Amino acid sequence: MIEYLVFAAAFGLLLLGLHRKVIARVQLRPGPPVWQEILHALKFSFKSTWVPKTASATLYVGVVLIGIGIWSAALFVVLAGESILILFAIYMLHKIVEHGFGLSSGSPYGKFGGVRSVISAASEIPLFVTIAAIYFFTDSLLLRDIVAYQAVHGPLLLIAPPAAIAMYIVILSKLPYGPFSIVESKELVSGYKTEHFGVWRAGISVIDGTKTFVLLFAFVAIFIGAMPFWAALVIMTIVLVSLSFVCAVTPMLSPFDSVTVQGIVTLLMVGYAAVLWWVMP
Amino acid sequence: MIIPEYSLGLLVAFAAMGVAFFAMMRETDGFHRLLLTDLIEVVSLAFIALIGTDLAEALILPGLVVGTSELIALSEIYRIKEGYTRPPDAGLQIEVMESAPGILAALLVVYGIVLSGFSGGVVAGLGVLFYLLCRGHDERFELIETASGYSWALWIVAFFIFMILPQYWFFAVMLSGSAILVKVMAKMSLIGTMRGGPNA
Amino acid sequence: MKRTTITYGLAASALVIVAAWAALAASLIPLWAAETAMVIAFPVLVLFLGLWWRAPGGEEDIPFIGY
Amino acid sequence: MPDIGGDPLFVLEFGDILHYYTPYTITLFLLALIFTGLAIASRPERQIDIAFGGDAYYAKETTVSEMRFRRFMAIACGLATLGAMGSGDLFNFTLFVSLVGIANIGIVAAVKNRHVLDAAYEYGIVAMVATLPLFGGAALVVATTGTLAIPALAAGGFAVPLVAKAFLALGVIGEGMAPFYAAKAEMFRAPGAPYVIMCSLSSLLIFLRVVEIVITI
Repeated sequence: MIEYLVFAAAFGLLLLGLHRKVIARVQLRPGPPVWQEILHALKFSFKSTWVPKTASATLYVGVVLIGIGIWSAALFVVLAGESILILFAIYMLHKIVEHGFGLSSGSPYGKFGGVRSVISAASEIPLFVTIAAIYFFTDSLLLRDIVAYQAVHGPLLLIAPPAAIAMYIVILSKLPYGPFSIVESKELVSGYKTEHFGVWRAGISVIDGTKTFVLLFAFVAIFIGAMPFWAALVIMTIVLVSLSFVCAVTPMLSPFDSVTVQGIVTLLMVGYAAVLWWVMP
Repeated sequence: MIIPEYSLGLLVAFAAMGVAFFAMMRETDGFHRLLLTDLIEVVSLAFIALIGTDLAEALILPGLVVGTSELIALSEIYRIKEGYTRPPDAGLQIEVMESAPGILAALLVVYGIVLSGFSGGVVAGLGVLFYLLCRGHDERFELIETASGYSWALWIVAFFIFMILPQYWFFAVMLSGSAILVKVMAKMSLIGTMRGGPNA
Repeated sequence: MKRTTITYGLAASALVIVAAWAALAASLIPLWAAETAMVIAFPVLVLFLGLWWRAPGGEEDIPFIGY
Repeated sequence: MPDIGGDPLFVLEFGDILHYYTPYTITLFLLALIFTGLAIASRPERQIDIAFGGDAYYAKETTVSEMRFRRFMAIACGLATLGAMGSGDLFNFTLFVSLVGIANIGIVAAVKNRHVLDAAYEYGIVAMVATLPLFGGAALVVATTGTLAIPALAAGGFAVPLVAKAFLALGVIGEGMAPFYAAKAEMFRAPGAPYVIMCSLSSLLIFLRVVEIVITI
């Protein structure tokens, strides 16, 4: 139980470190060591910590707890093979947590980061179309049923590739340094994270680590199916490296372009779901 | 379940919806848009009414309440945003409105109490409304709302008596009848006090 | 927060986690109960652990408003 | 029983009107509960704003009466959201959703700032117009199938017209427009993070719930 949580957070942070390393190497820089993000989390956890004078203290601290809590819950949901609707609900609620991070401090940078996280709601809509597309094939949204379906019919990656691409883009939009990571772009200092320092920032690191692990693990489970745990870790790493390549070679889009691109993806996915609805018995 | 006329009515409702949305799209003035939303509300009630059963009746009431409260909230926002704070002038100068209110209101209230229950509340409320409308009164929302709230609680208590102590049904009937009388009366009389006075 | 409060909070959350883990291992409680306990206690543990070994706190200040 | 959000854990029946919770809706319910608690417990933050054309900055204050009203509205919004998460009756769900819409208007409209009020007004009109597809969708469902109970509809045997589903989804999107108005940033120019968050949380939750309902029925 607790070992899963600690492992997920640590492995997720390791993946994020690898992400930075790959981006750096693609861009011909040496890059930080792979375990840099874990070191970051530890470093932040023993820095001196307080709550800013203007902040809404309860909310300021509460969102950190909620953030860690929801992703721990998401990890258990994925491990237990429960409904993927829950997982995606948590994914969308992460937006509210980001929003809370941004607004609770009173800092203008945090506020704009939070507002941007809300307007990037466009990135969540492909998710629902993905769910609908999966539902057309499997007739169930329980993860264990989806895995069982794939054991019979082969991986969904080959059966419904557009859905896989849509979820790939969804994961991409949550990774740092990517084309869609407008919530923490540099003109906003650190976006919604700006005013959460010290221990609170260490909490954010745990959130990010667990989130990365859960999303990639869910991607593997939903689109490739059951496999030994080590194999899942290997495939997750491969998926992450491919995402890092995308992040390394694309510029960060402006907020409106980001929303437009995600909107176009949504439209394509709606078209795909409509075709499925037409074709499927 | 589907009555033959249903599809015809549905067609009309959809047409009305089209007209309403088209009007909403064309209109740019804030105030007129507010008025048009009421048109849309009515169409949504028509959709429910088309069901044409007792259920429809039960469903329309909450729909109507929600629509009305949204309308009131929005008009309040509009009033504040446009800065309309001046209380309206004294109403119509009609002789009857000076002399009659007392006796008419008393008659209506007494008759309403005799009727009791929901319809009695409406009649008595009409009397109070008429009185307040003619004689004028400060907005005392909180006072009236408190009375209405307590009577609502009594109404609920009466329901619990029905369920738990059915042998006292007569007491419960009287209690709920008078409580709903007071509640409906209070709610209706609110309309009579709405003239932008100090809202305490 | 006072040092003792933090110590108590840390101890309490660690205790909850250990208890849930042990009770699950002994199959005294169902899986979902243990998971719920973890989900509640783990975030508290993370924050209190940080607060417990952090450097001394500073004065509260107004947020960063620009370079 | 719909099994899309997991097996139902708890069913509360009042005749044919019922409340039920699946793992999915209970997750949403708990989150709404937590954030409602936060809205009750936390005080509004003081937003820092930079005075235009200089180095000066100031912190916006929220007056006590404004805070009280907005907190009340945020709690009302939270309660309506809680109701919408657990309701197993389509019409109750639509009522809770429109209640969320009203409460959202209230949360932002208490800020006496021209820009914020303008945004709140526009949002209010959208929310009001959205009650048409919302109630219309529920009415179409009951007219074609004769029941409003979601589990009964999910059990199958009814042909719920596609237009009714589309109406329901459209209505909820309209009521939950608040986050999209964030693009204008006027609504978020209002300080008071715990309450503003209730706005976007409730919109998101009703949206998540209607997706489940539309797939299920």
